[in-house]
Amino acid sequence: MNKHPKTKLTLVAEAALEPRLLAELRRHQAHAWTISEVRGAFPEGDRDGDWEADRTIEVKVICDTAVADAIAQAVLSKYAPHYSVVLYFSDVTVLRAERY
Amino acid sequence: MNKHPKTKLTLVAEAALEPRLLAELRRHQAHAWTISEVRGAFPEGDRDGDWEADRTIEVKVICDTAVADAIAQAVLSKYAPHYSVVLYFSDVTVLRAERY
Amino acid sequence: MNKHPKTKLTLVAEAALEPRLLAELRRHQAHAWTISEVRGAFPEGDRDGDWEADRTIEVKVICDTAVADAIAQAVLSKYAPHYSVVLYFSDVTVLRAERY
Amino acid sequence: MFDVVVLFFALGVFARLVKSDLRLPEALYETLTIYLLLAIGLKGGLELSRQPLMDLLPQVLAVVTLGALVPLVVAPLLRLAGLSPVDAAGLSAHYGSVSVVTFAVALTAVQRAGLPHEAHAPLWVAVMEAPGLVVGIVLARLALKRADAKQGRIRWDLLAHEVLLGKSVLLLMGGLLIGAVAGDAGVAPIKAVFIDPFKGVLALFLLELGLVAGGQLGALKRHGLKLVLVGCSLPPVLALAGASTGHLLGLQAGGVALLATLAASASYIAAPAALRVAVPQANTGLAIACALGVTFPFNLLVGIPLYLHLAPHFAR
Amino acid sequence: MFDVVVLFFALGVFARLVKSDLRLPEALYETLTIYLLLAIGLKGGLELSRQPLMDLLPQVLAVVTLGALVPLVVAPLLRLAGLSPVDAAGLSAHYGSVSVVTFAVALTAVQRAGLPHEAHAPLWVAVMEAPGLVVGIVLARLALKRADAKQGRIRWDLLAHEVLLGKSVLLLMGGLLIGAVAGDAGVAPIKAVFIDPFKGVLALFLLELGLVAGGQLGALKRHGLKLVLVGCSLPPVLALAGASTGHLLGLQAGGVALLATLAASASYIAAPAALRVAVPQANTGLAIACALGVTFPFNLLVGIPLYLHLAPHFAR
Amino acid sequence: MFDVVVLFFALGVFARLVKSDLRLPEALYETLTIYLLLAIGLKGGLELSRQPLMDLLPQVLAVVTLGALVPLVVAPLLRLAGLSPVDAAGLSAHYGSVSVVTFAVALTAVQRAGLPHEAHAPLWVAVMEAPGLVVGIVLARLALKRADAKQGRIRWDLLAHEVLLGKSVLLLMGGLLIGAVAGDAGVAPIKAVFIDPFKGVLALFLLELGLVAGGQLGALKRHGLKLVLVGCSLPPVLALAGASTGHLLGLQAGGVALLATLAASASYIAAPAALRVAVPQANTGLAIACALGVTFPFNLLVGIPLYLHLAPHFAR
Ligand SMILES: Nc1ncnc2c1ncn2[C@@H]1O[C@H](COP(=O)(O)O)[C@@H](O)[C@H]1O
Ligand SMILES: Nc1ncnc2c1ncn2[C@@H]1O[C@H](COP(=O)(O)O)[C@@H](O)[C@H]1O
Ligand SMILES: Nc1ncnc2c1ncn2[C@@H]1O[C@H](COP(=O)(O)O)[C@@H](O)[C@H]1O
Ligand code: NA
Ligand code: NA
Ligand code: NA
Repeated sequence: MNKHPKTKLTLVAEAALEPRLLAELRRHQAHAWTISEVRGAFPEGDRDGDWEADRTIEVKVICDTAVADAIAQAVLSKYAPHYSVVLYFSDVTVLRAERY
Repeated sequence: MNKHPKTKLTLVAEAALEPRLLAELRRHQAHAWTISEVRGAFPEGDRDGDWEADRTIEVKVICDTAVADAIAQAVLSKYAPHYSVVLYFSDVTVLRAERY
Repeated sequence: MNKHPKTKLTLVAEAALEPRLLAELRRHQAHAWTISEVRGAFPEGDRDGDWEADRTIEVKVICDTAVADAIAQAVLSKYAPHYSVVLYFSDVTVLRAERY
Repeated sequence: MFDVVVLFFALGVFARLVKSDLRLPEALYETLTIYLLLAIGLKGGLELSRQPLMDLLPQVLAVVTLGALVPLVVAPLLRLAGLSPVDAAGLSAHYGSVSVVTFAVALTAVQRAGLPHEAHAPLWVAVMEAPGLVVGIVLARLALKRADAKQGRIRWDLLAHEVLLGKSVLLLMGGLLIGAVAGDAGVAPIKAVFIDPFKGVLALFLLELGLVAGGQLGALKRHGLKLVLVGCSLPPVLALAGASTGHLLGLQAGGVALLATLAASASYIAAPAALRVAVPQANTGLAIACALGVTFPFNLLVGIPLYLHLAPHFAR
Repeated sequence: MFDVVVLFFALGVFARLVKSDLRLPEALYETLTIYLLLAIGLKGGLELSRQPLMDLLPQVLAVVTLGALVPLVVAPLLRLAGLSPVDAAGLSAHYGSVSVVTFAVALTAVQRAGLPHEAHAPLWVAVMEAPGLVVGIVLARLALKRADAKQGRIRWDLLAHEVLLGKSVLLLMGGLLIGAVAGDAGVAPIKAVFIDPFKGVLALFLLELGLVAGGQLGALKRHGLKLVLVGCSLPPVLALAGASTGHLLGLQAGGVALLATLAASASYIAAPAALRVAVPQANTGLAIACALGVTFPFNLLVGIPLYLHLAPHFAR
Repeated sequence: MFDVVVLFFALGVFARLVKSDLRLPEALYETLTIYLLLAIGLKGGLELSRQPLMDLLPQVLAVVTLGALVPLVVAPLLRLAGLSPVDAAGLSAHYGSVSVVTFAVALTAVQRAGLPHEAHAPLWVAVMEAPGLVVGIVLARLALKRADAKQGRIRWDLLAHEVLLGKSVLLLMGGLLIGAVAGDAGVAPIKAVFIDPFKGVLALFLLELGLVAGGQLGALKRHGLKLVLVGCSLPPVLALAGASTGHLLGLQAGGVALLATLAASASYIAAPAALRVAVPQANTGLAIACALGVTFPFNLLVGIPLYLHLAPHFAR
């Protein structure tokens, strides 16, 4: 059983961003991901609506570190200024490296 | 792109604890978190009800290791004796360190 | 506060596999886990149905590395050939080692 | 012959026992709960609008007292049955409170049987939810104190908030008020949602409860026959207390049956939730198995028909 | 003129084709499913209570046989159309089973057209769900065995449990029994939920199915025109078999139309789920595209009107 | 006396203010939204089937123009009230669009009052949703351009798709078409779902909106009294514009009241969602607090009764 190191990039963002975040992933050749519906909280900033439709999603994508970095960079520059979005990296190991 | 090491603390607990866990986070100056609704299983212990209302939540908070430790310590001593609660730490890296 | 290293094994799979994955966990003496309902995407393969009932689940189990490896091995050989299933490992630290 | 809603309960139990994959989505279950509480409240409120509120005060005081006394009787009995002091007090809190669904089934049974009854009975449900629960919690805390002197203080403010402004009392009371303020004419346009489908919705709810109750078998096995005996013998005793209170209040036959049912029923939604907050040391698994797995079906199948049958003897 | 429920289906397909963000929450979809199964069962059960059960035995045997034979005919035809042995067998299992929603639409059409029919027809749905599905699965497993000798054994006990105690058979049968036991008087108080809104709920369900079917276009394109031809030509053939069986059983015109519809319809909920468990090698994506993306709309728009039109010629 | 649905709104606000744990499941909220849009559309569609479509063209043009002009008037007023250029434009987009629930409440009030009205009014809702929203967005983008020359281009194609094929317009228009095509006879069998329970469902929806509106108090406090003044003074002004348009079109009294309500109402579902996509710099928190936390209850409690009262003076 060969284990290969990969990076897991987690994006937590307002649900309105979903289509655009996924487009960003595809643009970086990351075609597989996992999305969960979550509830979020963040220190009171300039976005203060808490209307029901104001949903939050968490997107996880496992890929090479370089890809994760490039996605993070793009998301940070395009969306972080005006949207609620948080991102972080974790180290994981996978088995079938050819799949990621 | 500067990456900064942080700790992700994950709490899995019965939903009844939610308000008190969040209060604990705030008390330790952790004002941002992500909550998911999950389903759990644990080896049969002294809590054996499986009524629908018996929901489980997962709270993730990314913060400095010291803060994560302090929260874990408080949760463990206050709630672990009588409530269903599991906690673990993972290493993550973040980009905008000032936000955590 | 004593921290102990453990492995978190994450399985993302089509929901139809749930009972069999959980049976696999039990067979390896892993009696506690956390399940979330997620939405998934994967590069177009031989499974292309996107009917509503086609749900995806994420199972997380924290255990010793040897146990995680054994579960992964079993899942990979039994289910990966014909089912949608992805698995990866992460390092975590826990507090009450006797619980895992 | 059984009421048709009982058959839905049986279907749910059966589905669970044979390990069917039938599940009601959680959102449906929550929706049904909200609906039943509002609808029951509205029904009672319509009646409230027709009579002077002051006349109800003695009744309210009597049923509050009844609820508060229940745990004082039940907890010692449970100690005799071998439960630990904390578990006995915790379970007694469930019997001190009430089961709204059991009340709903009794209400439709009373209507079907054509028994005359106080139409403002939902008011009793609303005021009986909290008192017995609180007394049971106090008993449990006292038991803990005795065992371990350095117990933390109970946050009564949080608990009062949880119970009095919790979903069930709020929706029942809200429905009562809306019904009372709007009156028959005001409620007429929403009748097609809140009145006509009531019994059908109750049937769906019982299907769900059957699924949950069927899942309690494991817990019942673990706790032994004792729990089944407890869950079957408490209701008739408590019903007698309820019926006697009804007699003292001079209620009509249907009202006696309803009050007997309320006394005999055990809460399995609000009470476990409150106990988890206030007395986490009490075994809620055991309490739910007893309240929902035994007492609820007992009342459904045996209790309610019995209470209806005997009620006329206690009626004014 | 089309039935109004068909328009809801069209709206759903349109919404999906133009990539609207319209989605029905999953809990609503699950609720509608549970409702339809229970309601259809109840309707049939009311009728069952009125006639001697023994008289139905020949009908039950006949429709079970009909369902079981369907895959034996369909699988070879699908091989001719170029499908692999496993995929052909897998898809044949879908046609061997039935689509409850297609039946529901046919039922309201029969009632609207005023055709006399056997009111216990929901019983046929319940007993026809499993046999063809099982035969199709056996065919698929045989095909696998031929390709690869060291195939594991199929767990028939698990499969029987999955199908016979699965949600759909359980709710249909449960509804039938409840209806039969409770009778008209017993069901009356829940009529406002389970009978009157039936068609409106069906309309909502078809909106959802339209959304899903509209999403099958991609799969259809991938598999080519072949799949469309298959999905449109199988139903009339199977309907003929169904109508002939109806003729032999001496059914009324509406009953013939319903049995033809059942034979012509393909399962797209229970069958794919069972196949994933029993024969994961079969392409369920292809099967759903064909059953839900082609055959279902075909039956809705062309099939059911046709079967109703021709049914009188086969009727007793 | 208040309409009963207003009492449900009050109950929701109260529950939130006292921090009750009452929540409606998200799936229920989504289901209620889908239901209201479809039901309103169907009602209007039934009427459309009765009259020549061409006669409606002047009305459609007039209400589209009305909606498009609203932000041009509102944005400068909001600048005067001290909002930043982008926030003023963003909020004006909400007033340019409409609130479907406010319309629904006005519709039931008009019916209750027995005012004669154009039964195809739901058509106005559908065509008024987008124009003002788009104009408001253009204003906001212009404001941004002025502040920062290197602003990216707005993707009008995406925005048009989002608004015109978004859930609300699609369901309203879909309902209108289905109603128009099916006519009274076609809609009759689904009446028990889409027509009769309308007001009861509206009551549940208002309970939910009360919960959300009650949660806006924090935002209101943060933005100060200003926001309350704005949210209460805009509706009467806009209602006057709506009533005058109704007068010019020669509408009946009920129609005038409905058009006044539409002009006076502010979108709090579609508009915030579109703004997040098109102008994320605009403060949607502030906009929702104003539209849902102030203007919505204002219209419910004061506005609608007022518009109904004054409408006859503007009527044909
Ligand atoms: N430190 C954190 N730990 C965990 N989740 C976070 C943290 N900060 C933000 N989030 C999540 O990310 C979402 C967006 O955050 P923000 O960009 O701060 O609005 C929030 O709704 C939270 O769910
Ligand atoms: N080893 C584990 N791995 C993953 N999740 C766990 C594990 N142990 C417990 N959990 C989760 O934590 C919740 C509370 O656990 P407990 O405190 O053991 O009742 C359970 O319901 C599970 O969802
Ligand atoms: N690289 C990835 N990153 C995150 N999630 C993934 C990845 N690949 C697959 N998944 C998830 O695993 C599920 C099964 O994947 P597959 O076995 O490729 O069909 C998908 O539905 C996704 O939710
Ligand atoms: Na009681
Ligand atoms: Na068939
Ligand atoms: Na407006």
